[in-house]
Amino acid sequence: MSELKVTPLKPRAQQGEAATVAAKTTVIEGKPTDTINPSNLREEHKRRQNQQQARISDTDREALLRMLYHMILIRRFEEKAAEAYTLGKIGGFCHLYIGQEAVAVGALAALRPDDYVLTSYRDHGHALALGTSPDEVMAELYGKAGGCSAGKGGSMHLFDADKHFLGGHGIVGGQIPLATGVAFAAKYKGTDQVTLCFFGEAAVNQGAFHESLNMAQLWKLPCIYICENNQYGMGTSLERSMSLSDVSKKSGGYGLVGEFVDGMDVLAVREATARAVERARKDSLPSLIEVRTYRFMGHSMSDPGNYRTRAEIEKYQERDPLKVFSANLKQKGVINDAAVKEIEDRVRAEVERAIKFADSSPEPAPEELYTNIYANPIKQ
Amino acid sequence: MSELKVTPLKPRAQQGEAATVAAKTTVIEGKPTDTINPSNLREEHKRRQNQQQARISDTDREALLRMLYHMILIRRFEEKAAEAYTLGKIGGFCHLYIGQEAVAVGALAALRPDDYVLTSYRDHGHALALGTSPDEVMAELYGKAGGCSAGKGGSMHLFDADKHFLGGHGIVGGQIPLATGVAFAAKYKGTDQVTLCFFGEAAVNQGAFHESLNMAQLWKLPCIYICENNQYGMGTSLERSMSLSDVSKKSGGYGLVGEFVDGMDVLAVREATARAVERARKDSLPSLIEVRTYRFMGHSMSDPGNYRTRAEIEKYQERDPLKVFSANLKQKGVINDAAVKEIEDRVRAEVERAIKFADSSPEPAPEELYTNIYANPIKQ
Amino acid sequence: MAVITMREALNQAMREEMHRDENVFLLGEEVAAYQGAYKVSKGLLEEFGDQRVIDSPITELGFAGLGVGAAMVGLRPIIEFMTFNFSILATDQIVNSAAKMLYMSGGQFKIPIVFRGPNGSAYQVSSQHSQALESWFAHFPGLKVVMPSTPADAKGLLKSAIRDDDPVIFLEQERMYGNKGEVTEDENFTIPLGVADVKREGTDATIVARSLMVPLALKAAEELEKQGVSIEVIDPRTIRPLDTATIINSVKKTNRVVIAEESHAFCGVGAEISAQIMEHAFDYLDAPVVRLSGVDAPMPYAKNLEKLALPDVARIVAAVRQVAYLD
Amino acid sequence: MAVITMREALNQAMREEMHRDENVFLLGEEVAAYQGAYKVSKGLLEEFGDQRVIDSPITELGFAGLGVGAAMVGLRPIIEFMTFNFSILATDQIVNSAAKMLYMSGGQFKIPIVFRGPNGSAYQVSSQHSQALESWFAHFPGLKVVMPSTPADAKGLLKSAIRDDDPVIFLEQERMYGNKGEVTEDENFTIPLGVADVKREGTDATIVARSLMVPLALKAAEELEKQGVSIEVIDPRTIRPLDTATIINSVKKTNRVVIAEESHAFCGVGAEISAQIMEHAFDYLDAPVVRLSGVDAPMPYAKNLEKLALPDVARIVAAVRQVAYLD
Ligand SMILES: Cc1ncc(C[n+]2csc(CCOP(=O)(O)OP(=O)(O)O)c2C)c(N)n1
Ligand SMILES: Cc1ncc(C[n+]2csc(CCOP(=O)(O)OP(=O)(O)O)c2C)c(N)n1
Ligand SMILES: [Mg+2]
Ligand SMILES: [Mg+2]
Repeated sequence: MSELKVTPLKPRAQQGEAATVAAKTTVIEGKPTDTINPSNLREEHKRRQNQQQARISDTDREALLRMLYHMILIRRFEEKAAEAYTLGKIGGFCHLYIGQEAVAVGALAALRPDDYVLTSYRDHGHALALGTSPDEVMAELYGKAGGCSAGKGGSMHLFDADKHFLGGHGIVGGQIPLATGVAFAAKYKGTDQVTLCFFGEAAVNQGAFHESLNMAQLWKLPCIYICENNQYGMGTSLERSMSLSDVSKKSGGYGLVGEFVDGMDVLAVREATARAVERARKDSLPSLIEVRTYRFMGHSMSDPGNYRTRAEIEKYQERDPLKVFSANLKQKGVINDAAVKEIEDRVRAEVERAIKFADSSPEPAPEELYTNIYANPIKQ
Repeated sequence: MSELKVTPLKPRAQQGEAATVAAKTTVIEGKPTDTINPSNLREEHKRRQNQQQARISDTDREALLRMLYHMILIRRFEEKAAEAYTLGKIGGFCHLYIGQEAVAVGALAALRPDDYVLTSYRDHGHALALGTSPDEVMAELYGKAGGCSAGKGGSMHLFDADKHFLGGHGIVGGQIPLATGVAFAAKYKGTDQVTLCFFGEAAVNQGAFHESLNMAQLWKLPCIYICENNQYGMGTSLERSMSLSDVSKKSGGYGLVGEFVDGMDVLAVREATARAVERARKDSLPSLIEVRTYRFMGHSMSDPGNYRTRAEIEKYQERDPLKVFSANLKQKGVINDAAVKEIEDRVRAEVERAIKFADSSPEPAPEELYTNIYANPIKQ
Repeated sequence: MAVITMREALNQAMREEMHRDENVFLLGEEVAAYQGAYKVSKGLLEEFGDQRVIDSPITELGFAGLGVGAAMVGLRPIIEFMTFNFSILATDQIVNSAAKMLYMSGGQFKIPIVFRGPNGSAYQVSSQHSQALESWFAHFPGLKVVMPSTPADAKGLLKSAIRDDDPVIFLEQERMYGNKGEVTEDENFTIPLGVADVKREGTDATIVARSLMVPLALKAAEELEKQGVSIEVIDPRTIRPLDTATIINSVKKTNRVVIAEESHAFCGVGAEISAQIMEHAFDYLDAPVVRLSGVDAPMPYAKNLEKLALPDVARIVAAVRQVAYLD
Repeated sequence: MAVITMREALNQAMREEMHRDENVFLLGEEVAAYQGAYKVSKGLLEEFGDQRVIDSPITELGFAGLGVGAAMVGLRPIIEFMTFNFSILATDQIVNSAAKMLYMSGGQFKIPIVFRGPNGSAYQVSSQHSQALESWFAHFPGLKVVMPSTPADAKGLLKSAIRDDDPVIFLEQERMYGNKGEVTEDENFTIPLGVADVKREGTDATIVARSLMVPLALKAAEELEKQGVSIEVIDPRTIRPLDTATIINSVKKTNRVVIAEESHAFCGVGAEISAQIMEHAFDYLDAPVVRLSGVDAPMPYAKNLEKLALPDVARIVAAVRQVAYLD
């Protein structure tokens, strides 16, 4: 793939940076109350605004801009992907990340480039936040040879070995044992690399989650389990699928640290992750982080989404992580409208280029059907 | 099977009886300390002796004798089975229940005859305590036509539909979803039947356990999950396989009631189970009960058991549930030596008869190889 | 007779059987409130309530086992896998509990359960979501395996599967849910398990096709008719037990066979059918049986590659011409 | 050359490869302190320490997936299933992760992993513990499947499997762990995957046998020799990819084939071999290929029934006489 790689606008967070922010902040504790009462929500919103603004003051400007850029990139990329899907340019399942940008962007901002990342089929945001070229990601969605998985994986199976992005997995919960193994390998080799494993809250009901957390804590593996709790698994709400819906508390059964964090606040996510990264890197300890978030779109492009009310969606859109972050950055004087426009323009150009790249990238050659089945093929 | 059935010495506990003992007793809370310090153990032992004696005073004599009978029956039956295995009369895996008698006997004494029971491959004790004829159980171990599974199941797969004994399952953890389904059916049909699901502590590491507890609490199923924590899964101690070895605490991740109980005290087990039965029967609520016990023999007949010290085994043998119970019964004047001898004699005769029955029962007819594959076979 | 889709036919079968027997219930992911990921259970929640149409957590091993347990004590569960790809997580409960319970209990516990859902490829859903698993389940005695190819077969066979006292793996095909066909409104209409259907009679060669391949085989037969070749198309419908007799009778007439299947070839159902033809009709074969199977590669995402991965009409035609030594 | 057991041969292979490459580690239930449920890993904990020989919780899905993840970033795990019956719980990670990772990542992530342990029947361990699963794994491209029948093959093939960059399903047989044979002490000795072995040359009929059936086939061949029938015994050793050429060459010579297998017949490896013989050597066959398979029933516990459930020497002899039209 590497000859197709385009340098991302900004390099990823550099080594050491994450550790410096780790100590001084706290996550929002307890259950968010905003699922019930909209007036509560408003207060809560105000409180969180203040928290994010305080965090902004504590954070390096470069890092803030990089996060804003990645969030905008993901948002615009996904909007274009939705368009392209409607035009029939993209096929199969296509799970968009709109609304959840703060999770991948915040968490990955706490990593070193040599750390590892795995996630589910809802993986566009993670790839982009890791710096995989939008060209390659879009080409993959188009099923083209220039895609980051050579057109063979598709939307659900983005991979980028250079960025240590280990996919993109389609079986709910399937990546959780895999990530545990990646962390096992880091410990085995004696490196201090950390593995981030993302999954939806519905994956917590799979046995694989339970088996993995037990092994991770038993063997003290540097794996961070990040549950992107967007409160729905397809059409089924958290409450209808989980007898105890406090995901972060599930860590108690295994003795590992569990945290709850607001997933609409990119800096809160970054800080909680940074803390977990430190535990993993220094003490080789796993953590479970529940990140409460919300997806603004359907489960996939083919989901009409009747199971949620307009009102509920709008309630969460008020806390749109991108809107909130950029407003707070402005209020704190980190950026102005012109700076935002500059990023938006740059992103628009990048996404346009990605669409062009994907459009003009050739289909995989027919022989590709038969390659990559085995790394050591045996001639018969 | 029913034409082969032999009436057990005593009928099973009758309806209503369990409920009466439910309210007044408590289980031993917290972690037993006896795994570490033998002097502690002695104190603990004394304390437990007193507890059991108090419980004896509260319990109906008939019920006490029935439990003693069943415990002696299981013990002597298993001793004979071990002999028969050594003689090559029994093949395959043979997992004995010696040391754990108080668990099955105590728990099943809290049931109604129309309740359901499932367990693992370590199932002889449960079948006997439910009243399945020793003849049929022994014949099954011998692989004979007169066995309770017609010789097709063997030691690991005892079944007795008449007694509502639903097996006897060989895949570690496999019976846990099954039992959840049996409880689901009771609720679906609107009966107030309760399902008891026994499993070893190593099964708690299987995803199936986790998936089941979530469903049971989510749907409020009348299933009681009884973990027979004998502290080893084959050669692996609890601590080496479980990051948090407090099994009863695992219920916290799902929001169901968790209890810890001393598995060397048949009355403690009976009472904890009775409490859970009441929750299940009246409120259709599941429970998790951790019963701390110990197996005195190897994992199976082919296990040399080098992973435990002689000293550890002896330590637990001091608390042999059968010895303890019969000593306490004597001290409380419920029975005397003659009464014990009478039971022992009766049991010896029954076990001898079982061996004779098994020996003389014919092998399954060769055609049996092809029966019971389908309930509705389709002629081709 | 009404013309309805496969989806509607399956829905009718479940609805009718749920009316007929209150022990029948449906459980799976998104089957209730969402009306089914592929809308096969549309309207059932409303009609039967949430005690009988149940949304399950994503817990395939657990809820498959729950179904088997419920079946042990007299219920007749229909367990929907959103797709059979996810049944892979549940294979232990299917193969170790459902398939063996009757046998290992010496005949005491029958397991009347249906596991159903789409099997095989859809459209560009890539390798983990495009697997045809019939050979896995058909390998094991104790299970019955059904694969309908028309709305009428789907309805008649699903009704029989629900009434059957054994565990039945009922494999649908997402690409076929919208396919239409005539289906009787008679609620007593069922199709017995274990009986193959001659979907078209012919004399020159036999195509044995199942599920997604049946319509393609019929199209190929039309094509071949124009070329003067008369084709018999056999749809086994039930894979286990397999109606070998119907296939063998056809072979005895046509002496040439092509097997078309979506699944991988290796140890697939096609291999079994080919081996059985060898065993029972060797002397009647004028040419070796040809298997036309899904490619021996994981399913790629790219549209062009996906198309190449599956048998199509042209390739079926070519295979028949090969066994008939026409080229 | 030393005469050692299959168990020791497997042990040597692991030991040598662990010395050769520190990325190789062994993980499974009871592999370390207990020295393996069947003692295959005896001494390895002592020699390599608990960082490389690891006792796992009973968590088959989890630790299989852990192995695949570790393989993604350069380790070479050997994952032992105490028996392959329990691998059924782990099939998702084997089939969906291990087998497809290289393909769906467009070639970026290879999975050098070995899943090994006993497969098939033991002695009276009943239906859930007696399953032969080779056809399940062999169905899927992306996996390699190996089934050795002698200590030398076991050692040479396991070493190759560990060095191979693809996921290998390495199926041993509990009944064979004590079987003895000559094995070279040369640490460089390996046997390439994908190459069948002619275990005995002959001219009148071919027996294709694998794993447990190989010694029985050889005994049957001796028996038949006394009866004046010259038998060739082919052991594919690797099931996927299958060395079809060696089998076909033998068929071209003998024109008659019996396939002996412990597994169920339906969609089994025998079906595949039979179908391939049909496809590649139809004109050379003087009789239809006969499959002699494990009975089409779950494995019963009773000793007498268990014996009836498996092919034996007498039945192999009879099958050969049948294909040779001797009776
Ligand atoms: C084992 C398995 N079962 C079912 C599915 C179908 N499916 C795909 S995504 C999904 C919902 C998952 O929800 P969640 O884990 O909360 O993640 P989210 O989509 O909300 O990000 C389901 C049921 C699957 N891919 N794998
Ligand atoms: C899925 C599975 N993995 C492994 C085994 C082999 N095995 C049988 S019993 C056992 C130990 C189980 O220990 P535990 O659950 O504590 O029950 P106990 O034997 O102590 O009663 C193991 C590993 C099995 N039968 N099933
Ligand atoms: Mg979700
Ligand atoms: Mg135990």
